[in-house]
Amino acid sequence: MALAPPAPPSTGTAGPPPGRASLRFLRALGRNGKAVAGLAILAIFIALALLAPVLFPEDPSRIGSGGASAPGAEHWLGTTAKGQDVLALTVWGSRSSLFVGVIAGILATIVGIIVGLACAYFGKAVDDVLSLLTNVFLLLPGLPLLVILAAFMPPGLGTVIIVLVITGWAGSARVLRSQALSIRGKDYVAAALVTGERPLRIMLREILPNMASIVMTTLLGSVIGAIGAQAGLEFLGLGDANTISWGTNLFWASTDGSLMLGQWWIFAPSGLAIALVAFALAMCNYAVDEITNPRLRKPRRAASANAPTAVTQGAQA
Amino acid sequence: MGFILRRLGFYLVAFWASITLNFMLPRLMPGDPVTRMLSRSQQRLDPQQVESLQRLLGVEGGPWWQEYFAYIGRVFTGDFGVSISRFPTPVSEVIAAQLPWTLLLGAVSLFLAVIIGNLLGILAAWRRGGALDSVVPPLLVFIGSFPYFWLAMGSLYVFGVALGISPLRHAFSVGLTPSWDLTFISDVAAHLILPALSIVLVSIGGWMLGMRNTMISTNAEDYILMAEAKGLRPRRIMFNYAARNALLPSVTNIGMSLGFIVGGALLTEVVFAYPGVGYQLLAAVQGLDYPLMQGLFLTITAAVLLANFLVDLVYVRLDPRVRVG
Amino acid sequence: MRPVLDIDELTVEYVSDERSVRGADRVSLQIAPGEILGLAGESGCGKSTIAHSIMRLLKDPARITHGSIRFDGADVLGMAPDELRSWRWREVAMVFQSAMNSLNPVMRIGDQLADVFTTHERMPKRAAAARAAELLELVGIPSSRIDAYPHQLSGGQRQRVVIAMACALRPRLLILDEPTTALDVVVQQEILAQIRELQAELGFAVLFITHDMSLMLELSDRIGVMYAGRIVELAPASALRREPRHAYTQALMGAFPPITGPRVKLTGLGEGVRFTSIGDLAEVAPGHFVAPADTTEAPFEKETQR
Amino acid sequence: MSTTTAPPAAGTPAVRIRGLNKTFTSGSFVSRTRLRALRDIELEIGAGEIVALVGESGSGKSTLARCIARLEQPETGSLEVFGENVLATQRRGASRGYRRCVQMVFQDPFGSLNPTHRVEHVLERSLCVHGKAGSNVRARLVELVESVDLDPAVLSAFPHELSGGQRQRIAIARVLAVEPEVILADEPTSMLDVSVRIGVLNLLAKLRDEHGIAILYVTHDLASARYLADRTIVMNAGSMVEGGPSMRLLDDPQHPYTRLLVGAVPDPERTEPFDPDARAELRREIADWTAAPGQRREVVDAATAHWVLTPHEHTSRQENA
Amino acid sequence: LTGCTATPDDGAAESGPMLTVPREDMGTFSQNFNPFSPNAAPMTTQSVYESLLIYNPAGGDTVPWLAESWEAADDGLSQTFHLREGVKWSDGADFVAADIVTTFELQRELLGGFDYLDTVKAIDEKTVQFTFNRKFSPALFEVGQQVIVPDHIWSEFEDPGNEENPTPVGTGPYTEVSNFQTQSFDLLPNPNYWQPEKQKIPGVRMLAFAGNDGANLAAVNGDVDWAPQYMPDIQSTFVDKDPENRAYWFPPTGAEINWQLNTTLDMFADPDVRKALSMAIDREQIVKVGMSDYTIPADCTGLSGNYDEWRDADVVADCDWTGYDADAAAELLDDAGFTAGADGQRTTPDGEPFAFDISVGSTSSDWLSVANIIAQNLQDIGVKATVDSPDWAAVVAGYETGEFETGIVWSANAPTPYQYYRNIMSTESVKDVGEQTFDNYHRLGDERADELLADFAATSDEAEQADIMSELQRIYSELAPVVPLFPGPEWGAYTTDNFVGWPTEEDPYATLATRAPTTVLVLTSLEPAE
Ligand SMILES: Nc1ncnc2c1ncn2[C@@H]1O[C@H](COP(=O)(O)OP(=O)(O)OP(=O)(O)O)[C@@H](O)[C@H]1O
Ligand SMILES: Nc1ncnc2c1ncn2[C@@H]1O[C@H](COP(=O)(O)OP(=O)(O)OP(=O)(O)O)[C@@H](O)[C@H]1O
Ligand SMILES: [Mg+2]
Ligand SMILES: [Mg+2]
Ligand code: NI
Repeated sequence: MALAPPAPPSTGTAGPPPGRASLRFLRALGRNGKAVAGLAILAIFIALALLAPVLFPEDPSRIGSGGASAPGAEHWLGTTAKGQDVLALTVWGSRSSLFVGVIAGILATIVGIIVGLACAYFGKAVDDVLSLLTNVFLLLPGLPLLVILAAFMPPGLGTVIIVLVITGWAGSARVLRSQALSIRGKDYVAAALVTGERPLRIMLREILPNMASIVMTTLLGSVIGAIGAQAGLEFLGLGDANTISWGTNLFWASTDGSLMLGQWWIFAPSGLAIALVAFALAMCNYAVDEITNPRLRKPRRAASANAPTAVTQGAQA
Repeated sequence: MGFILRRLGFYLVAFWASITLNFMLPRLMPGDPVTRMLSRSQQRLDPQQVESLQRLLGVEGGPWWQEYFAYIGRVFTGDFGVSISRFPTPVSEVIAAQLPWTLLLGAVSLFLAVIIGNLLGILAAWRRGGALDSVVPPLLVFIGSFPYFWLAMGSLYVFGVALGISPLRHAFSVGLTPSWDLTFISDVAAHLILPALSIVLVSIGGWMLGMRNTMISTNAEDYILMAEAKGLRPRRIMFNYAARNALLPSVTNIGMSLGFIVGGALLTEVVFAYPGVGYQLLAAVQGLDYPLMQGLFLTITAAVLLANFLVDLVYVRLDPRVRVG
Repeated sequence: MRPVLDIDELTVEYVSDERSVRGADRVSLQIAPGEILGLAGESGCGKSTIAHSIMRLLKDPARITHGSIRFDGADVLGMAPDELRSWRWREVAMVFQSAMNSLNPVMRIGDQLADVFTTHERMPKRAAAARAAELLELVGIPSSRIDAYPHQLSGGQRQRVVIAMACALRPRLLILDEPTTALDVVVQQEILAQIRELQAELGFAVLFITHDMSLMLELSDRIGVMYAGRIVELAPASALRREPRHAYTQALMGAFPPITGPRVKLTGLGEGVRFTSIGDLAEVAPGHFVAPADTTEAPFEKETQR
Repeated sequence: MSTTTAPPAAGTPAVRIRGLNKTFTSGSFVSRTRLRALRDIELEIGAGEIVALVGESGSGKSTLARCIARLEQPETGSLEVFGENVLATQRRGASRGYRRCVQMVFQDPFGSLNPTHRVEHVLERSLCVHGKAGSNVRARLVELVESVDLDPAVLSAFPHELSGGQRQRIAIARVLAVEPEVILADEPTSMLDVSVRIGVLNLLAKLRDEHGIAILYVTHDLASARYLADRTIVMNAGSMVEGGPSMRLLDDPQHPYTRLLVGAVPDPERTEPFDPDARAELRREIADWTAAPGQRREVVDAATAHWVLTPHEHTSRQENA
Repeated sequence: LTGCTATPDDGAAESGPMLTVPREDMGTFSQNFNPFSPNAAPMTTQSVYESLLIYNPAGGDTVPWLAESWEAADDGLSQTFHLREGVKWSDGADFVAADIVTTFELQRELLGGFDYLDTVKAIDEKTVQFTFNRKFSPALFEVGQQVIVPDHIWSEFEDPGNEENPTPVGTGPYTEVSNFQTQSFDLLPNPNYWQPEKQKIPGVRMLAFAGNDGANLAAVNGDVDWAPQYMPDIQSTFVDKDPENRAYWFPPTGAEINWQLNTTLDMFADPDVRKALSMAIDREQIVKVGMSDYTIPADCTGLSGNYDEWRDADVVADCDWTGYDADAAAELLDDAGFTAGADGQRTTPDGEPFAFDISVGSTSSDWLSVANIIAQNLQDIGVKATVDSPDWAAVVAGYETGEFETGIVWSANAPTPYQYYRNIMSTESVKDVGEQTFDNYHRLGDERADELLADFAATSDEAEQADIMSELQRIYSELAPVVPLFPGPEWGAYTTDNFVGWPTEEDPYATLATRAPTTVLVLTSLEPAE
């Protein structure tokens, strides 16, 4: 399974032409503490995922003989009840979790983009139908639907991804639609129409690039959602128990009663890994928010919202 | 009124869509409830027995469209049939026994998360860059990044097992009979703390940040500046001018997050052995109990839709702009 | 007579990581009681910056780095927050650039009007409401609309509500920051007439900000023309109209075709023309101050753009 | 469209509109509100003529311009461009030929240029879409920006690096790239800095004078209409109420609404104070006149081309030439 | 946070705590005490309704219960039960033969089965006679272990199949439903019980749990007296917390768990291949790691601990294909033509890679581990097995139609091995692929076995039956129709904090199961601790 690292923002579907704008965006990202922290954590996990076969060449799920052992020199994070190395499981787990999360997130976002653009561009009946559908999917309780869907499809990553996309696209679509709608109303879209551009070109080259940052945030959001939902499904035993992922690690930890046995080292790492990745993505998200909306940035000094204008000391002549 | 009618129309369509979806989903599932039941209890029956069991449970049916109309008819009469996995208890009875607990858990955790989260968001936005604004959001985001069930299990073992200060299971102590007296209510409250807390902890960060961000945008609005220029007291500006407006997106989000809360409750209920529709749904899915599954899913959907409708009503009260359309 | 407002060498900077922008640069001006001072200039020249700094309403990246603001002798920049709060609106009130957005959309206008009285005069709610109704009548809105929400009023009505609010405490200085840009000429004229009427009645001084020279000439006693944070010319309205001295003022005057008389070709300001290193004002005629300026013809040059 | 490739026949107006109506419906099926944005619009724009459309906010000026640009679909009426009734011949949206013939300049120069594209890309697209790129695109681009008095250096800039006036010139250049016969300019100067407005107006005048382009100039600034336009038409509540040569119309307004507008224009020369009673009287009159819209009546004689929409009592029916 | 732990405190306080029993697979209860319902509330057929006799697989003995004695007719075509005197229903009515007649009528109408049964006749108040349409010796236990419902109540029900029977009337020791909540309910003593001296506990309290986790937690925490569910590392999680009082006993008397190979596929047609695969798997590891060392490896008879007295020691001693010997397995495969290529992967004689799926339901996590170990073991000898774990329904659907390669499956568990061997080896139970079957999923039949099974059914002579069974075991051992893995353990743990008198390995009067016919034996043996 090849694990594609998440595309850097500038080369994503929505990046503006490689010009100063995207460069500036990247530079701003580099200066933003949240983004740096988030990207660093992500980089570590992606590196681990890619390097898993090098770091732990043996099949991590291989069932050994000895029972659980606590963290020690040989097994840094201990072993499971089946004698598997927890660190290896966690590192290998990142492959499937990140893969599913990223792919499902990307697919959900793509669906969201298509729906959003179609709603915005065609308007009228198309918009009515699609936004009704979006709202219906938004209102349907997600996890129950997920549970039902996951139960009737054959197990495997494909199913998990499809199910996550089915339940996850609506959230992206809603946000993207409203954004696309506001861009659709912009004069430059009308100008492109008057110029005689074709609909597809208008959608992809005029509207979409201006949604770059919101596409980014929904993408990150969908990835977070997908990773969490995958973990939930697998924890309930509705995933594919044969893949190694953080969700299945937790499933096994719980069926083997590791918490009851006080074997926290089996239970904790995968949960922490999920949290760290989600946290890192959320941080990136806030960074993107802050870059596109400077008001959200941390002010240089703490101030209440209606403090009077600061007067520099000794300003008065 | 137009707004409300429009929303009502939308909810009706949404409800129809969900009951139709609901009708289709179980029919796509492989296997039948009887073999599922046998595989769960690891029994072997002879074919004739399997057949009679299927007949008893009423598993066979006619053409789908006949079933569909019969089904729609039954939905509107509130008759969801008889549960298979809980045979012969009617689905409505199963749901009626479970729903209040989920509602309690969902409502309490939603209420707490919304109130606390929004309050924190308001305060953080009001003092930009202060301690509350710099430390709490990342912390809450971090906590919120944990899977629901992970936090739930962790807190169950820490507070319930290791420290022994909280109940381990169920909505109230065994042996108590539900009543409105103080012992029972305090017992229920004690049992509610951990499950609700795990949901609140996970969701509160989102509320806080959402509120903070809208509040910050709101703070830049001209009417806030105007209020300041008017020399109003900060507290009044903060609550009556800024928060009142910033709250509006939150209100719409409450509706949207209901489905999420129900989902979260599902996992939480399993971990805490808390009675509720979430757990029941999982069991119904695993037991291929179509009628129960449909009934539950419908109930959940209907509840979410209804709650959204209520949220809309509240929204109309809060935002005068939508009143006349 | 002592001026109500005396601004001296006011400098406001917007501090950011890369560089600081001077929103107002050593601006000095006085407003006499009952006088209407116009402040003209194009977008971004710092008109609002000055208006906001008078009331100390500027937000975070903004700093007042130099100068002083005195209101009737009191040092505005030295006021403590509480002092400032009770001073605002009672002495100086302001009508913001767009009235559409300066009313709280979820509060009844009556309550927003009454807020002023309950806060500054500690009036009980009911009395405040009665005063609010009176104020509405004052600006020609039936007092029955007191329970209306802002969105239920037309743009002109909203602007009137704001003006009524500004006059509520009979302040001594009223700042009007482009009070009519978003409005139709017809409504604009009515609003300005209203303001003039109120001013005649209440006698407050006005700082009137706009970029519409015709409007400014019609309304103001004295006019200051701003460019890039500086005042380039300050003169009585009639003098300015007759004889604009600064090149920029001339360009501004030439940008408004007249509604009467023969059609003559106007030129306005050439594209890309910038004035740099604007000097301090010098009196060229009694009460007529002009800044010496270099005109730099700077057609498009990427790096110089903001 | 044939008419755009062949030189327009002498005497054929560039745009002729007859009985155009446009109604907006908003809200969903439960609570529907209808708004008549345009009522029985009759309008002609001759080749090489600038017609100004004035009126207060919401009177339907932009809607009319957008209908001509085929961004909105009117319900009834005919829209002839050089004699071809395009509403009938191109039902499903405008053809490229039509686009080449009729172009539009928008109000907001910040909004009408896509922030993600460089200026050269914007202009190039206009050329390419209409097959005007030719062999030397670069030279054509330089020529274009120079024709709107800009330095060719702007070509490699992004819109946000330009000032409002520069942006509006780019928007005009993009329109010129297509070599249109008709330009619809929807308040092209209202968002510009005061000092550069006049420059854009002068540019429009130049287009008319040098290229013979017909221009519909939408504005609410009567003074600029008077400055720029050959003819001015006043709109109120979706109807055209008065029209005629700009100078004549503004010097001698007939319709009470026009009088209201003209009287409200800020003018330092004005001596008489604002009179609310006179204003109220005017409003009453407007209400009377619009309540029963009658017919167009010439003000002096057919030669002056100054007409006014009189209330119902007036029966004489005359078309403006 | 006080008073919130579930301490057994309630109305029954004056007579001491109740026997608290968790039910790990029902998150909630519904008040349904209909024994014909497949989802009746727990203890319906254990504590409320009773059967004529009880077979105890742990001790191998049969306990007369509602019937005092019984005898088969010489021709083997009928069986007569003499009912116990003095038995009363909990409402005070007498227990009579008509109750049995009605019960069987209902049973056959609602749930089917008993196809060998001709008539059920009340000879008199206290005697019932069952007549059969063919000789069928296992009938005694099947008929005898059917729980009996009262005629005077059930004949009144309009729709017995859909009856929820919320306040059941039974002959059992604890029949009075009290304080019914969805999360728990109590069963209080039957006031008219026929052995009042054995009702020593104040009542039975059932707790609902959504899964093992919660139930285990309750057991570990000491909130329940009896823990009849799987518990990981029970010694350290449960027993070590209070070694004085806590104990567990997991007798291997459950159904045999087999790894079945679809014998209609060419690659599994050869018994040697099946044996080779069997030898390649390390049952010790499977039992130790996969099953937490809670059971024992299977032997070549495929019989679970339930059938210990039928087991033929000679057969066990004679064969070797259930012992772990990878080399021998490899050799056998080589001989059968499944040779290894250069990469170490074996191919079938046709040259196809020797690779297949192991199906197992996703919810059975322990079996998933077992399947994973099998796959690993096979990998060592160059056989590629992939674990496929969809939902159980999908797995079983594949089994039923014969569209599977291999899979883990449970087997029949009855008082005699008759059903077990019949399901595994009779030709009669073999169906074509595509045709649905509920037994013999692996689709292998042997005519010798058919004959033996028929003979077994026809005789009630125990010595003769034993001989027949030995012969069947021999055939089984020769054919290896399935790969037996291990007998399912009967989970059970308890604490003597509140009650004593539990069955143990030394005193196996019953197993510790709470859902078995023997459960009532435990309920009538327990007494409060001092
Ligand atoms: N928050 C801010 N951060 C940085 N620079 C700012 C900020 N607010 C204003 N400025 C800069 O200060 C200068 C003056 O702005 P100001 O709002 O006073 O202009 P103005 O004359 O009121 O313009 P307008 O006519 O558009 O209202 C502008 O160049 C602007 O870019
Ligand atoms: N897409 C639309 N949907 C519904 N109503 C619309 C739409 N576009 C315009 N209108 C309405 O049609 C009327 C005419 O609008 P239009 O934009 O043509 O006015 P205008 O004369 O251009 O005004 P302005 O001077 O403010 O630009 C207005 O009342 C407006 O609210
Ligand atoms: Mg301003
Ligand atoms: Mg317009
Ligand atoms: Ni043409």
